[in-house]
Amino acid sequence: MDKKTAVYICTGCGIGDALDIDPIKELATDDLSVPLCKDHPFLCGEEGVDLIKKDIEEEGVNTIIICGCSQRVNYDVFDFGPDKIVERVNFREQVAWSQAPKEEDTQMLAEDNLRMGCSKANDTELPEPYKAEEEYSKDILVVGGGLAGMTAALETAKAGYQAILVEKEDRLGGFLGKMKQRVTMPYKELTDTNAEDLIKSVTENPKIEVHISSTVEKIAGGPGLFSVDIKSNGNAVSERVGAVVQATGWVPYDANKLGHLGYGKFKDVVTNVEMEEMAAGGKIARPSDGSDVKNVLFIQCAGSRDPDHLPYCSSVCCLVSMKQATYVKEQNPESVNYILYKDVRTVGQSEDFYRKAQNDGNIFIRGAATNVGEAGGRLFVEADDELLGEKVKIEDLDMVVLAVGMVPATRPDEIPRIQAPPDTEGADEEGKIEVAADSGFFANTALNLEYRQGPELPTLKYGFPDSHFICFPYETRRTGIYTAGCVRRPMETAKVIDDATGAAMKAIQCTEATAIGMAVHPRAGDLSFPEFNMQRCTQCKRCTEECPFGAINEDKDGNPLPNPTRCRRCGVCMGACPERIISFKNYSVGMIGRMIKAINVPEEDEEKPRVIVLVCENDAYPAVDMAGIKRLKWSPYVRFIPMRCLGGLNLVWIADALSGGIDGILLFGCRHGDDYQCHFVKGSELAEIRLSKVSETLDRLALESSRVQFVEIGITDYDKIPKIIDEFMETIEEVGPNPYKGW
Amino acid sequence: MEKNVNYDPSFAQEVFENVDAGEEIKMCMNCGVCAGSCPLRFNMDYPPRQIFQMIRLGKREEVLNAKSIMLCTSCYTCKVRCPRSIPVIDVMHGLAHYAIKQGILTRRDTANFGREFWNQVYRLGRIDEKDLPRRVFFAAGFIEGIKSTLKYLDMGLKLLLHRRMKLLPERKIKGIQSLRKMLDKAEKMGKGGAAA
Amino acid sequence: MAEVETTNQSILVVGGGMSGITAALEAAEAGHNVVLVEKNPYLGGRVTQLYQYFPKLCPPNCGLEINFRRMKLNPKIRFFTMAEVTGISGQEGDYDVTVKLAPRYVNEKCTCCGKCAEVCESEIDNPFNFGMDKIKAAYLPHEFAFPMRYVLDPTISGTEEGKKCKEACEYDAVDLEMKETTFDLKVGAIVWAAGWDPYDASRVEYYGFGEYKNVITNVMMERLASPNGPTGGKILRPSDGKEPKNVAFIQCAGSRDENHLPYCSGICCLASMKHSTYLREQYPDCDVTIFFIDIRALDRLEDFYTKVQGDEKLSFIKSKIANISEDEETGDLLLEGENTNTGEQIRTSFDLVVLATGMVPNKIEIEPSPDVSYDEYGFFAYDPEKTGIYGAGCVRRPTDVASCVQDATGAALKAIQSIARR
Amino acid sequence: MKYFLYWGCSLEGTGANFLVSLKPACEALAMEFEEIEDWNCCGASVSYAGANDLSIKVLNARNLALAEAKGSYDIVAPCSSCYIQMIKVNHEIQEDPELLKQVNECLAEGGLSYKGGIKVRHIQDVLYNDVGVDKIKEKVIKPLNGLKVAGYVGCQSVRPYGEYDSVDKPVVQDRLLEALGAEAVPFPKKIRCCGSGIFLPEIDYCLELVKDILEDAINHGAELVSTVCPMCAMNLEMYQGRVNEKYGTDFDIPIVYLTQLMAVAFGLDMKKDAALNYNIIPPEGILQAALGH
Repeated sequence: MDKKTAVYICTGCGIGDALDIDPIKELATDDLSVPLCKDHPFLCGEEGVDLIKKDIEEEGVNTIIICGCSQRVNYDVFDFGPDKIVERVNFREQVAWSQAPKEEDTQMLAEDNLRMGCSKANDTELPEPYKAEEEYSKDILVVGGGLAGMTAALETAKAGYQAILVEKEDRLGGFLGKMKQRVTMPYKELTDTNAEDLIKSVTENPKIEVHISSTVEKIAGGPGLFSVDIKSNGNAVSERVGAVVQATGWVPYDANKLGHLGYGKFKDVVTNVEMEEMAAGGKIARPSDGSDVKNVLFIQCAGSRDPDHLPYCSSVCCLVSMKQATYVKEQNPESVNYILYKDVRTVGQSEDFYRKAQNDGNIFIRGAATNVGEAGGRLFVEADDELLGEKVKIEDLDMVVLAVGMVPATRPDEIPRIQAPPDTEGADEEGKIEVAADSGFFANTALNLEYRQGPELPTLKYGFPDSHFICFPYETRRTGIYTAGCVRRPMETAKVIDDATGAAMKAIQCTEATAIGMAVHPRAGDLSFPEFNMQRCTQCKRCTEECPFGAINEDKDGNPLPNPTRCRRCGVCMGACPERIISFKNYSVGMIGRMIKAINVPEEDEEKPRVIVLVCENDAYPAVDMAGIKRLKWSPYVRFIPMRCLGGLNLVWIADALSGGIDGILLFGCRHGDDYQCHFVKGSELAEIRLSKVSETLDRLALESSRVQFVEIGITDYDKIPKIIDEFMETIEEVGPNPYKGW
Repeated sequence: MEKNVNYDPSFAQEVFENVDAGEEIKMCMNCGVCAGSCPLRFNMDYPPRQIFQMIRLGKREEVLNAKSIMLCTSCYTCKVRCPRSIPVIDVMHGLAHYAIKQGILTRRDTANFGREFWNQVYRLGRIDEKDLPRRVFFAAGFIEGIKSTLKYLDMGLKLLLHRRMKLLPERKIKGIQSLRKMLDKAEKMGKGGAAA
Repeated sequence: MAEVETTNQSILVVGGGMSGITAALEAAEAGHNVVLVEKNPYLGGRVTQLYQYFPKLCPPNCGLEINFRRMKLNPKIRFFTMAEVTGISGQEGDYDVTVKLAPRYVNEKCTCCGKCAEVCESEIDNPFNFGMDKIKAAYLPHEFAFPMRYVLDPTISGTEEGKKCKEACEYDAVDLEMKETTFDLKVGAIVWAAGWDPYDASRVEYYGFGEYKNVITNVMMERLASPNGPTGGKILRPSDGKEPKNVAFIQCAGSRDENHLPYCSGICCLASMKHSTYLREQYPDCDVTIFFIDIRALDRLEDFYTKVQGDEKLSFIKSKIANISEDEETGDLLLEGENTNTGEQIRTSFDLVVLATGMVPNKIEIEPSPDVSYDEYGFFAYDPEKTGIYGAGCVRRPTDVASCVQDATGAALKAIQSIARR
Repeated sequence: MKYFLYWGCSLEGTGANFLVSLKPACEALAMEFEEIEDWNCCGASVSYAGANDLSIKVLNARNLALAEAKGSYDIVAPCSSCYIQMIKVNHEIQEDPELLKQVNECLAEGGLSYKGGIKVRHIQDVLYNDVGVDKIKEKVIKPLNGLKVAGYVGCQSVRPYGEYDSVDKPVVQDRLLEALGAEAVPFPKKIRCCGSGIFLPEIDYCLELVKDILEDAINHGAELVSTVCPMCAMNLEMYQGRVNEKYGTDFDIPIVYLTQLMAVAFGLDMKKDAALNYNIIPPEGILQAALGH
């Protein structure tokens, strides 16, 4: 587009008091050759906005640079339509509110901010949404036909969308179908599972296509464009879907590993799953001889909350044992049930069912089983009774039920090993290495994604392919694929239903956004996407390896094959690329590089160091804003450059900045590690990894490594910002000015 | 090695069937607020919730011989605070009654006092405050009775002087005969009546 | 301000906390028109008052910020703050809703420059900090407030003070003539995400909340630990501003209690563990004791429990504390109860006591009430027969933020289905 | 305002000053009482040791039945032990039809029956809620002039249902004391049990309770302790000597009934109406000083 640029300087909110506006205007019109530059005391007011609108109409202005408040505010006021480029230059929070007024350094800071803004506006193009050649599908594939899967399919259909449900067994239902009864809202009595009704409503729904005895052989493509191969009893079908819900459920923890609790040794020691199946089958009887059951002991947390088995809590087992104790009582009112527990975990309204179980006369013993044995054909259990401080023995037991936990269906029995590239550290004789849980090669087969980064969803600790986000629980690391139900965390049936409904919502939403070229979370609505200048590609594979979402495939020669609908628009690929061939219309290596170069670097003898801070715009940038709002003060020598994600950091900027005389570089990114907060999962971690490789550059330039530092900043760390900056400035002062100034 | 204590549900069943409010203990979740609320908690051998747990375990002798079940001052704090609405006080009273019925006199004075108290109610329909302590003191034997009487003589005299002790002879209520019939019936119908 | 056009294809979301924001965004990002109504002057609800989330110990504002950005970018959402729904009539696919807007006395011209607060001398109890400090009667609710706009407290609207604020504003943003207004909406479905209130701790009288200064609640603890809280993020005793050295947490303070809230609020165990990390980070010598009935750290949150158990200055004692009394001179608190693991009686002094109080759901308090089912505790009950109005988040069950988001996402789909059915 | 009055056994003996003062003080407030004819003991204290629960319920049900047969007035029970016994039985009967049936089966042996239609009230309840603080203030002609009184509520008078006052932090007695012109001193042990019914057999344990209560009241500035329960009055007053012996303390603080203070403040006769001469630790001096004589 032919740009007609105008700069508008707001002098309100103390900006006019802090800065000399005329020199800035001169800078814009003379040095930066912006044809139009105006100031206004209250730009976000009606009159100010009208001034801009008038210029748009009368002068044909289409690129608007606003020097004033942060881009985080007045976003709606300064929205002039999708065909206008608006660039916000921060004169308020980061200048007028955090710097001494009318000082030369403050003035220089504002001028640099304007220079960067103009440079950026100059490089910005209006993004055009990605439009695939094929037709987008809004159908939803649901993998797994248990309660979660059936619910997801049904809720999808109820919203008017088409669902395809794939179940590997020969009937729908999953564990729900194997249950006798459920314990659910309002947790007063047991309720029927209604599994048959649910199965019927799923199979009879015209908007749901059910494939039983089927597996997903292949999923290729991306959101809106997934092509799915389903194998059913030897037949293959291909479907086109827009998004995927994985609801492959769970398996019980392997009780064979619980020999110390008598499993495998005594026939009458069973798991809660076996107990449920027995109950659903009609009668609970002693497996050893089929005789009637009177006394039953339930061992809670059998293998759960145990570092040697499942360290986590499966959250449903307390209720399940109480439910099964109810079955036993119903079958024989004279029976006595013992429940040996660590903590009774009946959260929310389900506490009512705990009360019911107590009222029914079940005996709860807080403590751990120390021995399970047999005497005279009946079982006994010895335990430490914590509440009596005694060792107790419960005899004459007909059955012992082990309340085993849930293992996500994704979790492999053994950590898979794959062929590593030659000379990989830690590889075995065959050249194989263990796969990390967050790799796409870790999880058990369910989706068979044709993705360069592996066929399955990356998982977290314990093999759950869950999100690590509290605020965004459905996000997996594969765009358009959402998990639901117990595969992502252990949950009771009531929650499974809610969870599956939510996952269906996300899947539907993904198809809708994709169809109009918009990104999904976390840059929902973003129309830009990365474009690859393939002529200069060196097949280094960094982009295909580093994309946190596995968006980029590879051809056999190692050329990247981008899938724009899988892209979350973080720019990690852009940062990874040593050849700088990946660019967005409004975000590129060149753009940021030129912004850095736009900064005016004073001569060494002026003793005015220059430091750039590359700031993650999700958390760190708002924190800097907050520091300004709090009127905290910091050095006037720093220049902030917001980034979509620090994972977009390209080392060329560091090299260019330092060789251009910039004295130091700070990176403000999110916390990474186990409790990472990066919205793009790996971004800030990648930035730090890349930074570790910068020493080469620094060595080449004979510069001190302390000139470049990475700092983790949370959004509420605003009070720490002045100190971080001050300390860095001290470091810079210690190492002295960059010798490359003026080159 | 420490010996295991065997769970025996029969005592719990005995309590449910024979002790007033006995079944209420099923709801206990061992929070301990009852003991923490009790004015005489430092004098108990077992906190109430532990008594309940011992009932579940089947420790019949320990429970019925526990001092705790005889120490209730009837302040109701445990009852008003119990998160499971267990009338702890009623259970303790029920256990005390049941234990005494079984001939267990862990707190002899209290047992005597209770028995004499009730005897007087049954006899007169009311309590005669001057007569009751005398009967209680002497229930422990003649010498003990004299000693106790002397110990409290000063207080008795003071009360007398301040017109707070009536010297009139015992007086039955008019409907004493019918009251006794009612109580006889209640004794038969109610729980906790079964003697050993 | 209230010129908002909606149709029976629109969705109304009531409550601008995490659940409401989520429901609104998820529906809007799938292409539906949404109106969001919030009674506070800012969005974000109770989450804005938290210092950190468990188990990641990350700042809630991080998630809010991104949600607000989603909202800023999405023209399909209209939101109103200081707004309450006062009437709902009609049925699924065709609701008439009345919304009441309370006067903010500050209009959209506000640039957040803060001049009004500078000249304002009156102070009010800071509602954001549960009254633990004062703020000017012309105030920004908190730094991250969205929308970022000041509020004038009604107590000064008709006073000289109010006039002073008006005169100080260079942008004509103070409007003392603002009145309460109402407007009507037509919507096809409603998501009720009005959240919860903390159970009134003073009702558990034997803990002396409200009487003993150093007995605080878990929600107050969040404010004390927050950098934008009344103490600038330093956890100090309310009675004398001293650093606490020995802190007790009382779990189930009014929860799992038939005299108060018979249900378990599900989050309080983890919240107290989280609070202990706040304390232990600030005060390496501080002792912390958590008194509990059962520790309820579901699913992978168990890891957090395991992690905090590694702190030797933190102890867990299974006991429901039965009584608190105050040493009137020192402000220290004597806790009494039974350690149910040992049978021993507890009589221990602490210098700060935190009551882990539970959640009370905010039902639809509108006359005549629309046809909605509740359970006996006032939570929305699932009733497949009653469609059109859906609960989301803590109005359905007491739960943590992640589950609220999960639930609200589902509620958004339910609302979309209501519209799709028409 | 007419009520059935059920004063119980103690008020005829050790608690006589309660009953003597109650009648004139309440009559001054236009309250009218009718004795439940031929009432019987409520079965408080340790009667549970001698009788099962149903027997004690029947005992109370008889009184309720006698009252019900005579009219529909509320029963006022000034003695806290009588009150709690009666209100508890009444509640349980009303909530549990099966229990009502059982109780009636027993009552029938003596030709009585109870429908469950009577309300049981504490004297503090009717004074506070039916008469009201304002009306009491009107009647005060000799205000207690800031006399520091520890309103010892004891435990049973507000329990177990907390019908008219908090079970943990009660205020009604304090408000009534204030209406009389006294200053109600706050003291945390105001609802701590004094040992009540098992005082005599467990005197070693219970003396400590008395000591703690008195100490707390005095430490908070009390010159006088008021109560509404004959057990409390008896235990706190009569055993001060024993406490002093055991703990080396020197307690000598008068324990008076709320109704005695009412009679004084209403300007009634100190002896005949307020029954101050019944008190073993004489309160007259302190009261005279407060009244300014």
